[in-house]
Amino acid sequence: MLILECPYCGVKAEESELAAGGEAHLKRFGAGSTDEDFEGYLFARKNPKGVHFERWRHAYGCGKWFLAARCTATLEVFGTYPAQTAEPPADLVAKIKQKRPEWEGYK
Amino acid sequence: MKRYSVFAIAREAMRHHTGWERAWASPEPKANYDVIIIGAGGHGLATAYYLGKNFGITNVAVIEKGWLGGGNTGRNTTIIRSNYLQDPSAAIYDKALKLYENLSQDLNYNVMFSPRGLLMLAQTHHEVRGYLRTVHANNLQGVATEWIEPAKVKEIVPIINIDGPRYPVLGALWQRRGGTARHDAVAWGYARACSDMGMHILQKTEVTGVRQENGAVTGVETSRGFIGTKKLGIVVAGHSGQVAGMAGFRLPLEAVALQALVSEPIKPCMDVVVMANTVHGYMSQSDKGEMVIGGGTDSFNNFTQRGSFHHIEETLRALVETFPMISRLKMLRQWGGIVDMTGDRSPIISKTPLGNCFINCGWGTGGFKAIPGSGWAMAELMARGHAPLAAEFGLDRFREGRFIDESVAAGVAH
Amino acid sequence: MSTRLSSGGRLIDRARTVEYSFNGKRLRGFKGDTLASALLASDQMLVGRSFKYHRPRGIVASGAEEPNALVGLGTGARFEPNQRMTTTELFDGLSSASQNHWPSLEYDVGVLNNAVAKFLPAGFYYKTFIHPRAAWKHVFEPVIRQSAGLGRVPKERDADRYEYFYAHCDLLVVGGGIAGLQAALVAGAAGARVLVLEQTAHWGGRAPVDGVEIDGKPAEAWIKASVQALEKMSNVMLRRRTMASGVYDHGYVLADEKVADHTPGDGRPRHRLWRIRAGRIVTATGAIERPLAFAGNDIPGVMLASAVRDYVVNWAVSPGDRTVVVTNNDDAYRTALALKAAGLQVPAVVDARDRADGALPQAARAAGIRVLTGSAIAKAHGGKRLSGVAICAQGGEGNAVTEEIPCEAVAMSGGWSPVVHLYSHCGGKLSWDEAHAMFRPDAARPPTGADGTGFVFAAGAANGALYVQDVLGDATKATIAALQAAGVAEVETVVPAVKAEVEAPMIPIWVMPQGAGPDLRMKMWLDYQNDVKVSDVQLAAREGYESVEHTKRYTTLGMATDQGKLSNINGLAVLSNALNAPIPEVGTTTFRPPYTPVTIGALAGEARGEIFQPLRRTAIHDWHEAHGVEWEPVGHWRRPYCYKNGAEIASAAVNREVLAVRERVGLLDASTLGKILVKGPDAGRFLDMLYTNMMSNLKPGKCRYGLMCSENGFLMDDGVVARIDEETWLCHTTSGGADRIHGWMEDWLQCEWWDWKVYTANLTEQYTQIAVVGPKARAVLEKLGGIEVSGEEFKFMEWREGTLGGLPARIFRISFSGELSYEIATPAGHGRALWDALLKAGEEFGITPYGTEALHVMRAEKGFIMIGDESDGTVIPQDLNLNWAISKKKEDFLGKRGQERSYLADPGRWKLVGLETLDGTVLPDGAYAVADGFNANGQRNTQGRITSTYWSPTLRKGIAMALVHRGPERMGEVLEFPKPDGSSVKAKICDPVFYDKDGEKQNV
Amino acid sequence: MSEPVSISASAPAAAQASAPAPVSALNGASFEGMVKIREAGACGMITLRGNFASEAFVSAVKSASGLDLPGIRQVVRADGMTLGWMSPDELMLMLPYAEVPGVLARLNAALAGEHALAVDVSDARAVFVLTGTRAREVLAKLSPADLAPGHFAEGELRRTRLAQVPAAFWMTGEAEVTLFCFRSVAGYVMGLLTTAAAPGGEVGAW
Repeated sequence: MLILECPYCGVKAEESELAAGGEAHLKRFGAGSTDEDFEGYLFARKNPKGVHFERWRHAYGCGKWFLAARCTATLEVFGTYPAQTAEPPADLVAKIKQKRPEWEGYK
Repeated sequence: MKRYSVFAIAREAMRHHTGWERAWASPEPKANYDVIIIGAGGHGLATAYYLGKNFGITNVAVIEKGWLGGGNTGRNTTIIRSNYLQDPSAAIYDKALKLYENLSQDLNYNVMFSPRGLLMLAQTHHEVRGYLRTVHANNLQGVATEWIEPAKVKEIVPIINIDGPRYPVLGALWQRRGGTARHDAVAWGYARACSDMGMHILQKTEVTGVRQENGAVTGVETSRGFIGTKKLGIVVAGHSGQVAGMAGFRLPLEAVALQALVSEPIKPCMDVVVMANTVHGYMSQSDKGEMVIGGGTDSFNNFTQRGSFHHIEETLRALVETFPMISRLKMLRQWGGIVDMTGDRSPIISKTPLGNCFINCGWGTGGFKAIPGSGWAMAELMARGHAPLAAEFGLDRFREGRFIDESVAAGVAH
Repeated sequence: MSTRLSSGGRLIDRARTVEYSFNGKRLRGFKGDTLASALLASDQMLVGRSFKYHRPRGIVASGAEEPNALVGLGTGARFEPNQRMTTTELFDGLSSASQNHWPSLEYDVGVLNNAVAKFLPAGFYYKTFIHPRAAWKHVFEPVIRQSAGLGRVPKERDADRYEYFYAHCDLLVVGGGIAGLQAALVAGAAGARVLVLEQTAHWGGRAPVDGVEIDGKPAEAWIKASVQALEKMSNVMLRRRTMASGVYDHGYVLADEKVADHTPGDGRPRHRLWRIRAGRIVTATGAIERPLAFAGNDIPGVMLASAVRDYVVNWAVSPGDRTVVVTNNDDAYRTALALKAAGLQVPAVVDARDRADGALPQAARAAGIRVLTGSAIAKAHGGKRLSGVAICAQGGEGNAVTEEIPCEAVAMSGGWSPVVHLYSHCGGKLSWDEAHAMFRPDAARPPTGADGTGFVFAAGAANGALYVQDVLGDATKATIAALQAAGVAEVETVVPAVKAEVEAPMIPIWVMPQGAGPDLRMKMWLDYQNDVKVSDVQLAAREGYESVEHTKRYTTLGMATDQGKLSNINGLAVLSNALNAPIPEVGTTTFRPPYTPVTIGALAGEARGEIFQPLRRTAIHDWHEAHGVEWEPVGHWRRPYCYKNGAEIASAAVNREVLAVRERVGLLDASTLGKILVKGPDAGRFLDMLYTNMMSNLKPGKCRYGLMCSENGFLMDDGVVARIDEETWLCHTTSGGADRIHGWMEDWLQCEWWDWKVYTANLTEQYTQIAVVGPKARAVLEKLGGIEVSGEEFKFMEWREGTLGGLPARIFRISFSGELSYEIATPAGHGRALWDALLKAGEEFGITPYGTEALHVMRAEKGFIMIGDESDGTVIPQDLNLNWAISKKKEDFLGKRGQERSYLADPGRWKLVGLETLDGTVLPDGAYAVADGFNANGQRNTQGRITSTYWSPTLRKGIAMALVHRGPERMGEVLEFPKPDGSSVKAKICDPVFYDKDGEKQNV
Repeated sequence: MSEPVSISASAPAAAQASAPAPVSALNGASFEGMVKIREAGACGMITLRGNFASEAFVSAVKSASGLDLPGIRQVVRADGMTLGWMSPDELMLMLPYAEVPGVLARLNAALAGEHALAVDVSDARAVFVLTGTRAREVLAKLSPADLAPGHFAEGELRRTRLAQVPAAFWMTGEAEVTLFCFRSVAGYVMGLLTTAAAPGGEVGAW
């Protein structure tokens, strides 16, 4: 039962109060995009065994979507942050790097 | 290979069972093979087996990071059925079912295939219509299924509550040929047969890299050194993304945990497999007497193989509503399996960007029932470059939007 | 025979007799007894039968590790199979029955399996029953299934209730023995929020039985004082009868509190499942004694040494007049001394070690007990109860019996295994401790939580501190570490001194005697319940099932209801010997929750009957219920499918309802439709992205039908959008789609277009919405009055608001039936009043409430699509000839790119048409139209399928909609639809609009 | 713009003042067990969405309700008005049912030109009041929130899960909790609460 802190309302919510939303920071490709870009947007997933950035909604709470950096192998949560960003905050990336020197980094 | 039979048992009984041979050998790797399969789960072993049996290709190694059959093959709820809606799915799952029907004899290993019948309950009008559609589709696919009325459901499953106040049973999709098999035995039986053909099953051997030249694989780096191969098959379920990453391509896959549990054993009370999709649960009774219960998948990426409680709770309350007698049984054990889900929840049996590298993955929650058919198709694809059973399951379908979507009938779980 | 001693028994109250029954026999015990202690006191040595060979089984243990003593407990709606006697508190009226035998416990036909045991080694079924093929299904499997299973099947619906309790704490202490109490004292004093769980009804664990002194007083006194001190701390909560069953990710723990197992029917919830979020966890779960593997070690009367001690000290029960103790360690001598102290005979202590001269063996000798060192039990004698043991040298093969000792009981001890289950559930690793021959938690590799650090700390015997002198110090250390990890830095501790005899080292003994041959090994039980013997594990190893998981699965070792609490380590050691590999290299199987089995009812919690799932009710729900409704579940809503007049069948009701609407006027509760308000300067732009058609140019006061697609291009929802004002739109969704579509909107607004100025509000439940439909609809509304509804003033696809019959109302003139139709929204608090008012006003016009099926029939007559029928997640609007609702002007909308992909843009897709049978009958639901030939996999080719099919009472014939390959180009063609029964139906392709093609009726 | 229409984002509420009394989801049903449970009847509720950093928004809320914006997860009360923090851009204003049209009109007037949303949701919710010292215990059987004394106190509004549905609650006294959920599941929530509060279910946790 995962526990994630909602960055908006500060509730340390358990999984049952949340809804998972898949990989974060996907760039949308709409009309006019190439086949490759569109396929990548809809289907290609990093699915890492390790550090992962993902979407969660505080569904039974404030209703807001937020993003989390989490290890899919140990379930360690490095941090959560608001969804209104195209990439993870630099300080969070730095924190993860420090904890997981072998991590290849975001991208 | 010494054949298994009741006579062999009797003979061995007289000498304290000291004469039994190893079921499979534990050889040192060769420098080169014609084919390497990564992954000694059911699908990988079945692929190797049919490469040998159907195409005479026996210079094969099956490489396994842990112990054979130790992934989802040994963690699933052992349901076998082929009542799928879409033609490509029905074709491969029914091929698998037909192979299961003779698998014990084929492998000379009793996999305890038990065609006890499988019911999928319809508990909403929408489900009724979805299953009626499936019955019609199955009829044209050569898959015998029937629609049965609630009274018949009750007759087949006396412990069911068909008049639940919330979701009365409105009927069911009934596949008499569906059932279960002993999951471990499927892996062990294939392994023994592969080993008997001279194939190498290399357990506790981890692939750490895929070596390639000019767009083709030349071999794999492993914890036991480099091993060369002419063709490579990747059959590693939840870890497909990692191995594909070594080979330099990406897959439309996500790994999530599927929850399952068993109860303590009780005397026989349910002779069929029952799936109730509206309330998200399915249940059968093992030959030992345990109620084997499958639940939902967690909705986030997870590689831990641990059980969680969130979905177990949902599954159990639904099953208590459907089978009130289980309320006073006890959960004995719960666990999670890592399942690889594709964008349309149907599998991938496909060529890859590397000419001599093939992949079989994405079985999601439905892999066990497909093992023989999947191995059959994958072997043909690897041997011939084309397999009718695999034709629709290519990686290219995502780009084209050509989904094989099984959820359309009635939100059917695999 | 086993009997009750005349004095002693620290847990029983001899003044309070308890009556109970076993296999129909009425028996008496004392308050404080377990079912096991009471039965032993009544000389019930034989309590069950094993799984495979149906061998006689007696009580082996005294706690949760018991593999044999299982009963069916209770009767009727309170019957539960497989209850462990050793953890069942005795209560008045308890009714129990042994399991897995026929016709009786004493005479069991199944024991025939035992006679042919040598033909049934591990895995025999994989090697047999292969031929003939049909025999497995029809003969072998049914026979195996009938003989399988343990307990009887509960027949009735559970009479009890269950509940959850969500608890939060800084530190969870699991185990109420002295280690757990010390942990709680330390953490409580440090101010942490502490929850302490003890699975039994008693605090203190084993210490009082072992005669330990703490802080200069008997353990019992220290325990009592500690519990009192803890009860006074407001930051500490203590719960007995609460078993921590599993440790899950991020410090989540489930614990099963047996609230009323010992007081059934008293109105309390039977179990309470604690769902605990613990900052850190201290597992003070103790250790479990291991059996010794000697021939005949499964005969009733052979028990764990610690259990024998428990029965004597706690319950004053003698397992027999003469008990032989067999051991590889000093602790078992405590049992010999306890027996002696109780006035019972100990003919010998058989010690496998060459020397036994520690304090405890010396005390035993001093008490007059014979100690046989370097010795082993060659064989235990007996059938349904033990009659004696043959002694031999541990070093030999067991053929040279030195002595036969008659006895009624054997107290065996093969050393102790820390209870590491909870430490391991969530990934904590173990290390092999050579000195004690045990796996213990590896503090360097704990399970890690959300912050990446360890969150479980093992304490006391659970951490491998097997000598009681070390327990409190170890528990203190673990607690300090846990508190520091939780951020509590300041911890003051006092570690009371513990006094007990010093123990000499044990030596590992996995097979007794060491060189036992095959005949003896076939009689050495590892797993008592599943009948796995030393020879089975050795066979598995020989056949290549070398991984410990393979061996477990091949032999079923450790897979019984005790999950190998007694057998796992012994089996592992035998395997490691067979493979000639060190134990740590062979490794353990995975520990999975629950620690002991948990009642499924408790896991399901309160959710049963009426509160099994939320039932969503509209404001008119009760009226429907009172008027012959047949419900249709739509999500958690119930919608009226139809209303039956008296004995009317559903199809007749539907036909009546359709005709009433077509001819007069009908009334539909449409409240479940989603209603989402979208407001802001960018709302129009936003809706243009969401819908396939334009919404930004809709004029205030007007309505427009819109489609929404997923990014894959597939149709996902539809509904009417009303523009409220310059910045505000009200979007109607399908009933099932309301929450999903609102979530979808918020997703895009929060995660993709967060700089767009748009707010949404889901108003679905704010309004009751009632459709008044039919030629007389206007007359009904006019009768209520308040809003001008004439055709000139209030046109099709417009909306108005005001009051209707004195009730606030917003009226949408939209139609899903092709009739003159008004959908009226009023705040839900007035919903029922509006419904009643409409019924009354419509009375003179023959107003008829109708349900969803009539709605579906009428929309099909008009050729309107239904989400979920014509669409199924793979259908795009173009397939449904809805191109008119797909904007060509917009640069982009959700789904546009997806629809451009080759497979979706293919002109050969199946498209929507109408179908009518040649004879007017109704086409079968879900049928496929066949095409010539078969595909590469031998499946019949198809060219279309029916998406909706109904009897049209209006047209008096069957009508259907279908998706057909190039359908619209093939009007008039006849298709064939095979049925599963082998027959087939023919139908002609036609226009899907069957009724009032020009829309004259809805536009009046 | 083709024709004049009556325009308000506030639903048909304008006409409400003259309408007959509304019927709440459970029409004031009550239960007495470990605690007393009462459905509170029709209560006024306005959902307010806007930019909390905007002075215009804050002052509009203040002028219409007399209340300052509550802090994160807080609830403030005065003069029959209760204002709760629902999310970073959403508030719930609770007030007597009959006052909704007037307050909504004032709000909309004050918010003219501001990007904000104020809408009547009174009929979309059901409100319950739990009274008794075991009110925390009853809720703790249904909600994963930490409800221990010292961890949940007056002044905090918790939105969470109540068994299988969303709900929000806050303490309105040492032994009183006010809770709201969606109207359609009021019967379910009443069933949950009465089951959890049934005699014999005392936990004795706090």
